[in-house]
Amino acid sequence: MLTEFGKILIFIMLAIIFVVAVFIISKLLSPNRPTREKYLTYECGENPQGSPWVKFNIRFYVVALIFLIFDVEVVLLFPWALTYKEYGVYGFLVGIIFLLVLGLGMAYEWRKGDLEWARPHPKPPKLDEILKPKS
Amino acid sequence: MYQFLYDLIGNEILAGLLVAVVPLTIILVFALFGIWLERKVSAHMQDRLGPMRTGWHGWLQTVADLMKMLQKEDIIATDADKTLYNIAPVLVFSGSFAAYAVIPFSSKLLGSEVEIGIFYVLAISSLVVAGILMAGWSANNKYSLLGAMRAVAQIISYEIPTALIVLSMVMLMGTLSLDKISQMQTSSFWNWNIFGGAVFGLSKFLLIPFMFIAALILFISTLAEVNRVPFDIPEAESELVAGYFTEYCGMKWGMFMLAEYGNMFAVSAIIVILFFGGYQSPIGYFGNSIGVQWLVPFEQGFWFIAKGLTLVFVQMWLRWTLPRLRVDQLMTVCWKYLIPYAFLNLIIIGIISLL
Amino acid sequence: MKNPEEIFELLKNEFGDTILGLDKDTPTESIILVDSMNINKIGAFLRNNNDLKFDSLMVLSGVDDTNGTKVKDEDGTDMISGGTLSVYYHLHSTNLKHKITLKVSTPRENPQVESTYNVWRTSDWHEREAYDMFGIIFLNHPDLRRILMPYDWEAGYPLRKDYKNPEFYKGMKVPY
Amino acid sequence: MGLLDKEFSDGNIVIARVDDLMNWARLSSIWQLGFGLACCAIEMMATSASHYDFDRFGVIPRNTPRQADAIIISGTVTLKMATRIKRLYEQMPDPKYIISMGSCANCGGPYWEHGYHVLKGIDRVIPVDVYVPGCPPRPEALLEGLLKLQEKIRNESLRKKIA
Amino acid sequence: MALKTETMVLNMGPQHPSTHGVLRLELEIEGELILSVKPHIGYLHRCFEKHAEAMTYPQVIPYTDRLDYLAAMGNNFGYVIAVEKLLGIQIPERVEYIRIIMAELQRIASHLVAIATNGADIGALTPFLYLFRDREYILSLFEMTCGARMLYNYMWIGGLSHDIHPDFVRKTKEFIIHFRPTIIELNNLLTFNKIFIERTANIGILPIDTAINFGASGPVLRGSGLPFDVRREDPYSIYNRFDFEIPTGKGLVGTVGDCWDRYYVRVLEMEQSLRIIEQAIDNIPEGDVHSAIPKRIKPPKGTVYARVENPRGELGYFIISDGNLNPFRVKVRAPSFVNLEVMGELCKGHLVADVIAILGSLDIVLGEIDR
Repeated sequence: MLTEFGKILIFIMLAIIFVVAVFIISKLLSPNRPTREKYLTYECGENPQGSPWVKFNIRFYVVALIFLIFDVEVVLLFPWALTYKEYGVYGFLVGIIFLLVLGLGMAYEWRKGDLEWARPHPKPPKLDEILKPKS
Repeated sequence: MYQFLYDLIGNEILAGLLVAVVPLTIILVFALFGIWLERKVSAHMQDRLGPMRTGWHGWLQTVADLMKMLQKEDIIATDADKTLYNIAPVLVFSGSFAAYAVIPFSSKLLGSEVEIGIFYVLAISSLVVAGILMAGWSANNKYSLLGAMRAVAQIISYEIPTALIVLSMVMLMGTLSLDKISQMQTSSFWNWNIFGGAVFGLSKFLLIPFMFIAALILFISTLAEVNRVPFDIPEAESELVAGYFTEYCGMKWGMFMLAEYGNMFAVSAIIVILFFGGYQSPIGYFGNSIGVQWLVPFEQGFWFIAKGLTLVFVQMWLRWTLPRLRVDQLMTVCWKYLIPYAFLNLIIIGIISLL
Repeated sequence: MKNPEEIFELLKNEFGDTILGLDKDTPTESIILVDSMNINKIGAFLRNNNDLKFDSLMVLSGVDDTNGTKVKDEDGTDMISGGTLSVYYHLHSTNLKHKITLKVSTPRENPQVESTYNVWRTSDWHEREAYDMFGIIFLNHPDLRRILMPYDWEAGYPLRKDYKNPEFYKGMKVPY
Repeated sequence: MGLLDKEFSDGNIVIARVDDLMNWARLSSIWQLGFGLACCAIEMMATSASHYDFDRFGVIPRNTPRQADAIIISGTVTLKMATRIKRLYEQMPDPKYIISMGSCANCGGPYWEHGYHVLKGIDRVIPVDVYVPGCPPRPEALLEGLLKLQEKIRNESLRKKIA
Repeated sequence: MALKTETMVLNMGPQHPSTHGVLRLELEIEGELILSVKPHIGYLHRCFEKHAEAMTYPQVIPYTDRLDYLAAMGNNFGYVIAVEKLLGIQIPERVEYIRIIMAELQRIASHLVAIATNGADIGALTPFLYLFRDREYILSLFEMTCGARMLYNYMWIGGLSHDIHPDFVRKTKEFIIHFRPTIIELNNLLTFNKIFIERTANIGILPIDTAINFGASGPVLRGSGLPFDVRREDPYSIYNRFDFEIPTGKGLVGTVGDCWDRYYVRVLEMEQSLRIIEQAIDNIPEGDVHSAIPKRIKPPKGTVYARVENPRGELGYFIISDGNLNPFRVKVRAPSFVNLEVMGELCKGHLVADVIAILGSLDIVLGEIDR
C-alpha cells in the first residue's frame, strides 16, 4: 500500500528522472568539440593563479552556533505548539520559559559580538604612513 | 486526486507517478511563463519593450531559450570534480520540486496528504543548500567558490526566521498539514489568516497587526532563501560574474534556472497558504452559486495560482528597483532584526491565542 | 604666488650647482634645468618649503630629444646614438596657486633618474610609464616594470624616435 | 509572426523542419557575452538601453563565456588583450558566433598605421561571422549586424555543425 | 580564535561585468576580506602619443576624441586650447560660447554614464536605463550640430567644424526643462536609497592630503573636500564670466571623502553645468565660427602645458613643438590614469563587494588610462 511518504518518494524520483532525461536529450543534441583551452577554468580571461580549493574560513563556528540555538529549538517547539492549548496557560508557560532561556543564549551571543560577520574594517590611507620609504 | 486515479488504473505506483506529473507540468509551464514575465516586467519597468520578435510580444522567447540551451555543448572543466559537478543540479532541482509534494493546489489536487506538511517543506528546502555548495565547490572556480560560501551562510541563517514565523502560525492553526490550514480559511477573505483567521472575537482583531508583521518577515526571509534581490548575493552579477553557476553551461545551467523559478513559486505558495487563504476564493465560489459542484476545484486552482503569481510579481518588482546588500549587512538584517522581531511576534501571538 | 624667476633664485642659493639653469626664451613657460641625481631632494624641498608648497605633481613626461648622431643601421633605418632623454616635471601648488616646470636630462645609453616615489606618490605610475615608453630607469622605485605594454615585450621602448616594430608577437602579426 | 517565421516552401522532410526549428531557437535567443573594450562598448550599452533595446531580439548580456552564444568584440583589440579574447572565445560552448563591431575590431581602424600595440583586426585571432562597420557604429548599425547574424544562423544546418 | 586560512589570488580580470572596460584587478583575498589590490592596465593601449608624433596638428584632433570616449568634447577642448596658446591666436566670442555649452553638455552626459554604471555595479539596474534615456537626449543635440553621437572632431584649432543648428538653442532649453525633474527623480530612486547609502557610505574613504599627494583631481578630489576646479583655479576660455559653485563632499551620510560623497558631487555638478548652460545659451553672439582657423598650422619652437576640467578630472596636454607641421611630443595627463593609482591604497581591509563600489565611484575610463 503506498503510504503518504511513498508519494513524496515518487515526487523526488520523478524529479531526478526528469533532470537526468533532460541531460540525456541535451547530450544527444549538442555538439562536442573538446579543445584544451575550452576545458581550462574560467577566470575572466586570465590564467588562474593558485587553486580555489584552499582552506576557506566560512565562519562555520558562528553559523553552527546560531543554527544550534534556533533550529534545534524550533524542532523541539513544534510538538509543543500543537498541543499547548489543551493545558491552558501552564502549557504555554512551559514553552515560554524554554524560549526565554534560549533568548538569553542569543542575547549573550549578541553581547559577545559573535553575531558579527566578516565586517570590513577600512583603514583610510594616511599620507605619512604611505610616504615612509619602503623598509 | 490520488484516490480518483487509483480507482481508474488500479496500480498504486503509476497513480502516484501521474499525481506527481501534474505539479511537474505546472512548474515547467510556470518556469517558462515566469522567465518571460520577468523579462517583460523588467523591460516595461525600464521604459523598454522586452522580447518582441518570437511570437506575439515574445511569448515564445523562453521556449526558444530552452531549445537553444538544449543544443549547447556541455563543458566540464578538466580540474573540476566531475561527480559532484553533475549531481549538484539534480540535487538543487529535486530539492525545490519535492516541496511541491505537499502544496495543495486545490482541494482535489494534492501530492500527498502527509501530516507534517509545513515541517517537511522546511526540512526539504535545506537540500538546496547542499546542492549549491556542491555546485560552487566542485567547479574549481574562485568566483563559484565565493558564491557558494555566501549561499551557505545566507540560506542557513534565513531558515531561522522562516521557521519561527511558521512556528507562530502553527501555534494559531494547531495543525501542520497545509491542506487543513487552507480549509480553515474558507468563505470570504475576511477569514484569511492575515486578517486574524476564521474564529470570530476579540483575538481576531488583536491578531491583525501581528499577522501583518509575520507575513512581512516571512516574505523577506523567503526572498533571501530563494536568492532574489536585494539578497541575490550568491549569484551577484556585478561582483561574482555569475556566482555559484559560473562554470555551468547549457542545460545544466538551465536546471539551476528552473529550480530558482520553481523555488520562487513554491515559496510564494507557502506564504499564500499560511496567510492569504491557500486555494480559498476571496468572494465565494461561482460553482456553488450555480450548483455545478465539479467546477469548484478548478476555481480553487485558479485562485491559488493567481495569488501565487501576484506574489511572484512582487518579487520581480523588487528585483528591478532595489540595489543589492553586502554579505555582512545581510547577516545583520537576519540576526539583529528579523530573528528578534520573529521571536517577539511568536510570544505575543502565543499570548493572544490563549485569550 | 611666485613666478619662476623667484623660485629659480630661491632654488639656486639653496642647492647651488645642482640647479643647472633657467631658460625663459621659448614660448609659454620657463623651465628650470636640474641635475638628474638629486631630483628627489629638490622635490622634497619644493614640497615642504612653506612659501613654495608644491604639494601636487601634475604630470611627469619622458621625452626623447633626438640630439644624438644618426647612425645607419644594417637594414637602412637610422638609429640615434649619444644624445639625451629628458624628463619634465610639472608641479603646482593647490593652496599657493603657482606652477613650475623642472627638466632633467640623462644620457641615452644609460638613462638613470632618481625616483620621486616618496615625495609625490602619483609619480609611481608616471615613472613606470616613462620607463615603459623610453627605457628611463628610475633608481629605488619599488616595482619598476612595464605598465602599458605587455610585461614580456622585448622589442625595445616604443616611443623612442628610432623604434622599430617587431614582426610577430605571440604568433600575431604586428605591422599592417 | 507564426511560430517559425519561415514558410515551408521546400520539401518538408522532417530533417529540414527540425533544422529550421533548431535554427529558429538558436537565432532568436543569442546571448551576448557582457564584455566591452572601448568606445564601441558604450555604443553597445546604448543599444541595450531603452532607446534601441537589444532585448527585443532576445539578446541578454551574460557575464560568463560558459553561458554566452555570441561575443560582440566592441572596440580596439590590443596585442595584450588578443590572447585573453582568444581564451574567452575558446571557453564558450560550441554553437558560438562572433560579431566584430567597429572598424578597430574589423581592421585596426584609425590605429592601423602607427598602432604598434594594436592588433590589426580580430579576424587574425578568432573567426568572425559578422563585421559591423563604423567608428563607433550607430546602434542601428549594430542591430542590423545582429539581423545579419540571425540571417546567417537561419540558413545554417545543424548536422554540419555537429558533424 | 583566528582560523589559519590561506590567502587566495582572485583575478577581476579584463573581462568582468563591472571593471568599466578592460582593467584587471589582482585581489589578494582571505575569505572575503581584501589584503591587497594590484591594478594591471594596458589592455587598451592604443599608442596615442606615437600617432600624435606622426600626424599634423589638426589631424591629431580625432585621436583626442578617442582618449576619454565618454567626454570627447572635453578632450578636443584641452588639445585645442593648448595649441592655440602655442600659436597665440585670438578666438571669436561666438566660438568661445559654443565651446563652453558643448563642454558642459558633455559633462552632464558623462556624469550620467558614471552615475548609471556606479548604480548598476551596486545592483540597481533600473536607474541605469533611465539615465541612458536622458543621455540619448543630449546625444541627439550633439548629433544635430556635428553629425556624430559620441566622437565628434568638433572643436578645431581656432574655431569649430560646424556652426550650431538653427533650433539648437530651443532644443537645449527644452532639455534643461526636461532634465531638472529627472535629477530629483534620480535622487529619490538611488541617491537617498537606504541600501545604496548602506553600500557606499564610509566605504573607500580618501583623506584630503592623500588625495592631493596622489594627484587625484575632479570629483575624486572634490569628494574629499577640496574645492579644486580648473575652471575656477586656472580659468581658461571665458569660464570666469559665469557664476557657478564648486560642489565638494561634506560627509552627509558617512565621513567626508567616501564613495557616497564622490557620487553625490557628480549629481550636484550636473546641476551646476545646467546653470552654466542657461547663462550661456541666451547670449551667444553672432559671428563666423571658421574665421580664425589658420590655413597652415606651424607653431613656433617651444613647450606648452594647458589643462582643462574634464568630467573625470584635470585633463592636461603637454605639447613640445620643434617648429614643423607635426608636434614633436604630445603627453596627455589623463585624470583617470592618476585617479586609479589611489585604488591600491583605498581598498585595503574592505570586502570584495566594496571594491566594485569603490571602482564605480572613481569612475575611470580605460581609453584615457591606457592612451
